[in-house]
Amino acid sequence: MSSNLERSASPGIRRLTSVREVGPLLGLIALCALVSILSPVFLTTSNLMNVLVQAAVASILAAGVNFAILTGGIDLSVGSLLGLIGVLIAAVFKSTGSVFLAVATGLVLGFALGLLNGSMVTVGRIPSFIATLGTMSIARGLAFVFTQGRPISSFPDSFRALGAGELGGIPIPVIVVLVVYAAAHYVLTQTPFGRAIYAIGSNEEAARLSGVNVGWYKTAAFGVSGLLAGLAAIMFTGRINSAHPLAGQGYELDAIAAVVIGGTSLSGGEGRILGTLIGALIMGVIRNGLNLLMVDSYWQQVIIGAVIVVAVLIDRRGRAAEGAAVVK
Amino acid sequence: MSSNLERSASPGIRRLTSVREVGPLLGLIALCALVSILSPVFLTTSNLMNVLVQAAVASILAAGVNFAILTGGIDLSVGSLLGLIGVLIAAVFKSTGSVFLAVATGLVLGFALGLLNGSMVTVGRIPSFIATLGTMSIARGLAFVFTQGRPISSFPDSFRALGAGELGGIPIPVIVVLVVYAAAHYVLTQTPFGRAIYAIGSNEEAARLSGVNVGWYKTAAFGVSGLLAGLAAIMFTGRINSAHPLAGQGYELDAIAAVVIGGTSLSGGEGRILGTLIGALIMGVIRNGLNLLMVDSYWQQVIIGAVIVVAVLIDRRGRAAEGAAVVK
Amino acid sequence: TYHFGYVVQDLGNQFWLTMSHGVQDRAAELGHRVTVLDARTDPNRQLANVEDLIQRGIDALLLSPWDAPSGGTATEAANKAGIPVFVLDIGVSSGKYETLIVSDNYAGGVIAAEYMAQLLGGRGDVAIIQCQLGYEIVSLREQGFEDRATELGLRVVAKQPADSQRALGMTVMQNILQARPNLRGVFSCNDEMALGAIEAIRAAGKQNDIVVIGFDAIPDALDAIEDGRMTATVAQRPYEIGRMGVDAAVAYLKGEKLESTTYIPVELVTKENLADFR
Amino acid sequence: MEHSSILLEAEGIQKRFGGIVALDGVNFAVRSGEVHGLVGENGAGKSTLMKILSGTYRHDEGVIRVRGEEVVLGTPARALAHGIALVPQELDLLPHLSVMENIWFGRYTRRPGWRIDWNDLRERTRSLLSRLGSNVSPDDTVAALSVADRQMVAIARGLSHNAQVLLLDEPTSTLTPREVERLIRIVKGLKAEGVGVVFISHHLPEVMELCDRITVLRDGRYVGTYDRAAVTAEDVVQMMVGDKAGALYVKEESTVGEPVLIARDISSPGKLHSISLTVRRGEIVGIAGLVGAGRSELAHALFGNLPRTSGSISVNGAEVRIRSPRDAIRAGIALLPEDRQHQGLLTRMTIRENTTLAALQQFVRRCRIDRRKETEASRVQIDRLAVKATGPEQRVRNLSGGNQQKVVLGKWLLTDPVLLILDEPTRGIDVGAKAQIHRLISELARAGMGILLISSDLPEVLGLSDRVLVMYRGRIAAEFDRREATAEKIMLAATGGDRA
Ligand SMILES: Nc1ncnc2c1ncn2[C@@H]1O[C@H](COP(=O)(O)OP(=O)(O)OP(=O)(O)O)[C@@H](O)[C@H]1O
Ligand SMILES: Nc1ncnc2c1ncn2[C@@H]1O[C@H](COP(=O)(O)OP(=O)(O)OP(=O)(O)O)[C@@H](O)[C@H]1O
Ligand SMILES: [Mg+2]
Ligand SMILES: [Mg+2]
Repeated sequence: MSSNLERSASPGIRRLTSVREVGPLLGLIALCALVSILSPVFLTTSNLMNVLVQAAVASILAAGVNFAILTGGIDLSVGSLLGLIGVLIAAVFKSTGSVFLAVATGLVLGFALGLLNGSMVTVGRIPSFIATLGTMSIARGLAFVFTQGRPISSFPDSFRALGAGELGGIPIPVIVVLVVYAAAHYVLTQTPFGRAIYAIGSNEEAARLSGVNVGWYKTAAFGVSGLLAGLAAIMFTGRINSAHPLAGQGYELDAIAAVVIGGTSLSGGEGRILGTLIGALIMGVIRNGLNLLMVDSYWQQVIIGAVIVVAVLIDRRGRAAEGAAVVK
Repeated sequence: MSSNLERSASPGIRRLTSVREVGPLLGLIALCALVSILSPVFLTTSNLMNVLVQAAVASILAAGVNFAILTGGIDLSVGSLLGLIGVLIAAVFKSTGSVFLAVATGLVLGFALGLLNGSMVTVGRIPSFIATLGTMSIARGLAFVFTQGRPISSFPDSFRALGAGELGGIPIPVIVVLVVYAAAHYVLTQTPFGRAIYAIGSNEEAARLSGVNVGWYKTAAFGVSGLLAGLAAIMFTGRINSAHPLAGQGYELDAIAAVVIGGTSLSGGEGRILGTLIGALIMGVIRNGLNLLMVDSYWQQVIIGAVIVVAVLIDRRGRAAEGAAVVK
Repeated sequence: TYHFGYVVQDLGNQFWLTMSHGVQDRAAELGHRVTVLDARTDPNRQLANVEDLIQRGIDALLLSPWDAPSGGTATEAANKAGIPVFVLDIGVSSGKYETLIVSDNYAGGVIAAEYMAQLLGGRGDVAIIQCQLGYEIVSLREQGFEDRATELGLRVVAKQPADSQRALGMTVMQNILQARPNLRGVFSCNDEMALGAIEAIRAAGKQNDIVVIGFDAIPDALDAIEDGRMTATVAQRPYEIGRMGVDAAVAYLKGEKLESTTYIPVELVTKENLADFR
Repeated sequence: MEHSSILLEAEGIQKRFGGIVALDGVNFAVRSGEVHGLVGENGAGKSTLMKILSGTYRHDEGVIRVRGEEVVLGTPARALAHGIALVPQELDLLPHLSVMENIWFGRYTRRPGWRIDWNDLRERTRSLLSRLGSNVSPDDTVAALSVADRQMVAIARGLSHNAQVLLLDEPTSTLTPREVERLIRIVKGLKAEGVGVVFISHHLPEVMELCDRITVLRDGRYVGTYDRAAVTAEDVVQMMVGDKAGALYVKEESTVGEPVLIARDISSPGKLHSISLTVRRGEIVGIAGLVGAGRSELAHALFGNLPRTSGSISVNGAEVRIRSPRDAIRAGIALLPEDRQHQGLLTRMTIRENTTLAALQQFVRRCRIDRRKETEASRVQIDRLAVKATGPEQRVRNLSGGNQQKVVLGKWLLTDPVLLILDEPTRGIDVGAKAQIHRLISELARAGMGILLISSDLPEVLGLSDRVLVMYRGRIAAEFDRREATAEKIMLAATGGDRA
């Protein structure tokens, strides 16, 4: 039986059922069960939609960061990019009144800044941790310089659609998340670009020697991270109805936590994008649940930290049990 | 000639002059020259002491983080540990009035929390990025829970000595930094513990198979990081004369930047502690210089981000030119 | 002409930004120089900024401290260098300063509670959205509100912090709404969080059922009051405080005597008196 | 010979690494339809030449011609475009990716929408692997394969390019005789198709059997190229080592004493089944077997690096609890692992730091490492093992493969173990050095050390061992005394043939 299955499906699809994804998924389900027992409100449709919308921006950022992490890098700049791009598209919209132009600016700018991160890593040979740490500081500073610290606010619904709109009763941010994840899954499992990303994370030198343009693909992976930060900025600004230079502060750590909780290895080459979505939802459900349970915000911080650690602990344990190999 | 030299000088001393350390050192000198041309105030003794004292807390944190990074890990928790330990020692002092007890608590607690980080990494097999990210959130939350958000303030000079005292005209924080770096240099270059740290960072599996007690030493490296965070908390609280649960927020990133600017590889096994000190001083001089030059705060952030990137860029370039590995 | 240094706790915050504009504008009007340095919510950087300004050489230090104790340490550093200190808001708990200029925050909470009780007819469930915990000054607002609201018969059923941020204000509000469907009013300790909260309330379709009162009277909040999304806010006068700081410093340097503390009254901003605050 | 049959030609190649001259004026040519042997001592420059010809490295001087046209290779992609493919010595696979992706990486069959056609890849991989006689599945993850299987994947990848020139850098060093035979058959097939194959091996009989011409390098210099028929193995060795003595080592008898190791009933689920063995003082016990028979697992189980479900281990007559390599080292056991890159070397550190790591306590006085003593000790090992290096402070990543192996061996000799387990000790070691190491092993035994020698090199096992154990599927299938052991008997037991 298994052999037949193997033959027909692509490796990406077949591996959907591996521990790597089931672990976080079980974790998410257990968490939801726990919260819904403690608070009957949790399982209402309106609250579940709430959770999804609340987690949308973080999910989009995490999807992008996952690309960078899969290549063996890291992207600390996405939160700041969100802040910078947010104020820039707000300004573009305020001065042109064109939603299209604002959205296009956000995406193009995000992609370009991501490529800049990537080039620092590939051309400049700067470790991505440092390159994106630098960008994090620079982008945040520029957002302040540009706005002189003042938020840009009040937009029409057309501009806010991606962050606050609905389509047939379903919040648009939720739809955006689904589309982005489906696309990312396709790219990562089915296309040469995706496979190159895994290969680079797995053994960069070997990938280079196979004739693959490592610099190009790696730069592009950071580009994707920036692009999705741009998308997140559009959604964030729409949702909050205001662009503040401080927007997105600290979001990079949430995104990275979601990626790792979702089973992606920080050393690259291993992990699946759907795990990342689950990781982002786990973070979202915890925050929502703690709020519903009226947990003191100080304790919330303690609990969230503990959950991050425990989630990864359980995942790593499960995986160690799956494929123990001493003699490599 | 070179052969004679090689034979006579100890490798530790000989390598002091390698590019790895000279690169950052030249950077620091160039930076100082630049700032002193732009602002005559810079080179006054009182201002230089200023810089050293201002950079003291970050230097101490960086020294600890360097231990964690050399093993191939990372420690994101030091800023939060500083915050938590700061309020705890303040409380201990307020309730006992004993400086000794407060200082001892800070050091012991820091060491213990560091060991906890280390155990999560070694026993729990959690990537250090995530383990310490969790601790970062937990420690910050606990600091708030403990104080209910209120700072603990006003201490006598005896308690403040490590952060604000003087000894024969020299600020005690500066003396503490020198002592800590001398000790760290000795430990890393002359003792089995130091050797084990480099070996683990270089190839953990090979080190384990050579009988190195990897779990123990790696845990201990995080212990050192925590211990120095405890020391930094004592200095910070003394300097500010107040312990606030938010103290030290974001300092982990400054510390990591200092370590990397100082030439330590984020993948572990390579780097020298004196480089870290230089890295911390570079960060301190930039901040001081920008203030003296009255650069707008927003632009300061932009410039600091750029300097981090450029410093590492130059260092990596220099090293690529040095090393025979032209090929890669 | 004088050279002033102004060390401010956080220019990422509208309130402090406005205050720094007051400082800069007034100094420019009078022909003095001023260097503004942002402590970015870090007391260590606040102290370093003060130290660097002392090195640079200034005639007077204007300080909006991060909190009172760390402000005290910074003040002491200036004292040691013989530089006079003028504290704008927050206050300092040690060291010698020439004058303190501060808003009456507790009174702000009280007038917000009174207005809400009036609108709700003296009963109903209300919630408080707190700023980042740990700032004593803003907790006075919350105390003033809670004390007075309870006296007047309102029930405070939820108190949650949203770290002074708009995005978190929205999330926190969503969750409070889930847990407390009968909520009638919200007092938010700053306008940013209040603006987040009204987005959540609108999304839940309850914009006509819930009274929202913020604090600070930032431009966005005034817009929201104008188009009816928000009920009221409490106006401080950061710009005035900034200007008065410069005036006080100049007066001191010219040898005049100063009051040790000046309380700047706060006012309730509603749709009726909105125009006065533009 | 007509000129047109020369596929690839290199002339006057020079390559420096910092101060080290790795290649100095080397000439080399590969003809269509030939197998060209490349031999030389460790560090002679063979791998460096291959890396230059495959575009991995850039040379400093000299010209490269493909079919008479001067070319600049520069990158592996460009070399492949010229029809040159390399199977490198240090395998560089993508551990987290599947076997088929490793083989076809970057050359996927596409379907509409930039999609990769997995079924096509799987089929092509299957046929390629079956040609090599490998039973690895296309969907297996490379990280889970044994070293030998990984070598097979690398060879398959080399073949997949359908290159006109195939460079094989020590392809057989990790293979067992049976797989070597199959590889040789394939190489002969390629040759018949007109492919030019370069074959590097330290195993001279292979080279003599397979190659049409042989090029010898010595210390980075070109010695000469010879027709197979014109030279004997002895000539080749002579040219490789120059005026140094190059005689093959013949084992001397040693007196066997008390048991140093008694292992009883060692089991590890799915890997080892109730294995018992004894090694005596002064005795060399060889372990033969096919790839995957579990020899490395046995070594790791004895060394405390593989969890056991049962069994006891006694060292020098006293039962010891061994649950980690540390325990094993303390009990006097040393293990030279088979995978030096991942399990042996601290690549970023110096020879000194590598050699003293396992015996560091010897150099510690009052919590401080005595560096002078360390330098002395590592210099002794460098001399004893004839490591080609600038000195104890050279970083091991800059050593040639064979010299790296010697550094790892030196590390274990410094611990002065009572039982030395050697897992493929001479893999990648040149003939001269091999004889030296064989002599060393024999001397160690005579000095009273017990030695467990795992090797896929049958002559090595036969030549050195006092006793030979043969493993088959995690069990000891047969045991032969030195006098009764023959290659045929061992192969029969190793393939399970004696059970049929
Ligand atoms: N990246 C490098 N940096 C510095 N020196 C190097 C590097 N690669 C190889 N060398 C040196 O070049 C010389 C030739 O090495 P090479 O690997 O080509 O030898 P080899 O003939 O393949 O040896 P072996 O049989 O041991 O594999 C050696 O002295 C080695 O130390
Ligand atoms: N890291 C690993 N993960 C999973 N299985 C492995 C791993 N390493 C080896 N194996 C499997 O374990 C079995 C034993 O392999 P091993 O290489 O240890 O055999 P061996 O007899 O030592 O052969 P060799 O001569 O290659 O050392 C094989 O079936 C192999 O595929
Ligand atoms: Mg070689
Ligand atoms: Mg093996």
